[in-house]
Amino acid sequence: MNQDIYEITREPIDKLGLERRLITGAAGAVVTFDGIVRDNTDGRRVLTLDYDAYPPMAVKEMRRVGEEIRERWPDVERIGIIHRFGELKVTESSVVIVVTSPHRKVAFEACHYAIDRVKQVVPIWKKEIFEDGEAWVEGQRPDIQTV
Amino acid sequence: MNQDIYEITREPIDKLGLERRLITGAAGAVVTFDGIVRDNTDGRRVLTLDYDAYPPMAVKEMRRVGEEIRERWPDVERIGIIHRFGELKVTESSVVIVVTSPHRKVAFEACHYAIDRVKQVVPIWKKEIFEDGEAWVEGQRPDIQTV
Amino acid sequence: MGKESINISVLLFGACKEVAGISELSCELISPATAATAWEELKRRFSDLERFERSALVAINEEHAQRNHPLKDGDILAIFPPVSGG
Amino acid sequence: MGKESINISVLLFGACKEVAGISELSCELISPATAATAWEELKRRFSDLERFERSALVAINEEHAQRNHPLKDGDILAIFPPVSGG
Repeated sequence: MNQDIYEITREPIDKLGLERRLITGAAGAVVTFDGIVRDNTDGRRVLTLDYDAYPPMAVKEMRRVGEEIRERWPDVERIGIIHRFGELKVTESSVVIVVTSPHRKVAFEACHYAIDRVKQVVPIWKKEIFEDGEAWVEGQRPDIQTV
Repeated sequence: MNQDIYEITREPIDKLGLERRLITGAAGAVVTFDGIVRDNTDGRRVLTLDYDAYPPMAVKEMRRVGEEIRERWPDVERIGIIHRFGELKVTESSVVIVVTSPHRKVAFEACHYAIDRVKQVVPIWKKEIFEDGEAWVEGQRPDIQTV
Repeated sequence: MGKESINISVLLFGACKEVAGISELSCELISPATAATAWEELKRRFSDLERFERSALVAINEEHAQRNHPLKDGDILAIFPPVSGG
Repeated sequence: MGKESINISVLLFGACKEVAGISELSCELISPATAATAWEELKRRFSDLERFERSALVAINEEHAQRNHPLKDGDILAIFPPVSGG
């Protein structure tokens, strides 16, 4: 558990390096989610995405997502989450999540859960820069903070 | 669909290269499954895995799995499957599957389906080489061939 | 003798930062104060923040918190719209 | 004039290949023949293949097939245990 990886960075994410740091002889399955900047949102052409972040809190929240995963899927071997911020171009990775486990079902479920939770709780915000304007993406207000 | 990738190789799988060949501006989600040689089977120490394959038929069957995916998940953007054969060491990749789609749920489901089907239909066989012996892994006899 | 006051740091993120035109500031509040007290003070200084009255979330010392959470001297209060990472 | 015969290629994989000690051979069969006819001939030549009587699968010209599938001259018949890739 100590060898899990939770990082936030302005630099391009080293996906292969992240995987290499997490692969062990005990893990037969490595499932990786890579979130990519799409060239359009509902058909409107996107030029770049600009991510704002609260780095120290973001790392804490990613670590908490990892703890949730270990409670739900004790067979998980390693977890790695790296989120990038700053200005990202189309086809660049904004977030990479790697989950390893002895067998594949757990790795798929836990990795899917991880990206769902990252989008709900990690303090990061994105602004879409279009050819003809820009707009912050509206997040969902979580139930836990209804005041 | 023409840009999907189905390969079988004796060389180490170039995972990052495969992903790069498949990433497009239309795909916001890239899910990758990487099957790794584990250091044990039910606690018995594994030294290497020796994969036998029927390469031309394996590629045909992988392509068929891709067609099944496109029928079930029309939103899938790109599919790539590379299976390695020959002698593999612990922590080496035996199979890498990449599925890209505009949104993540489809990519997770299709990638999980892909590895389940690859293990059912692609003509590849593995022998486990232990410290103290060796054994072919017994596959499941599929329903479609009960004669 | 006057009422006791506390000093906190305020961080703004995302659209809140953009609308206020500032990312970080100090704020002196009369004690007892909550995140809501600080929010009222911020709206006084940056009236455009009013548009986040219903949506803004808060974190205190890097932990998600309710707006009625009390503040103490030296706390770091972060204010931001619902998150939209990934 | 004798019965008509066909020539096919036979490929063995995995444990079938290992047990027979051969990966590829030619086989002449009296027509009409099916995959099952070829299988009987193979067991005659390599008696240890008997252990795969119930489990062995066949492919004809790189397509999964039933054992009662007819063979024609020039076909490539593959015989192998249930697959175990991944």
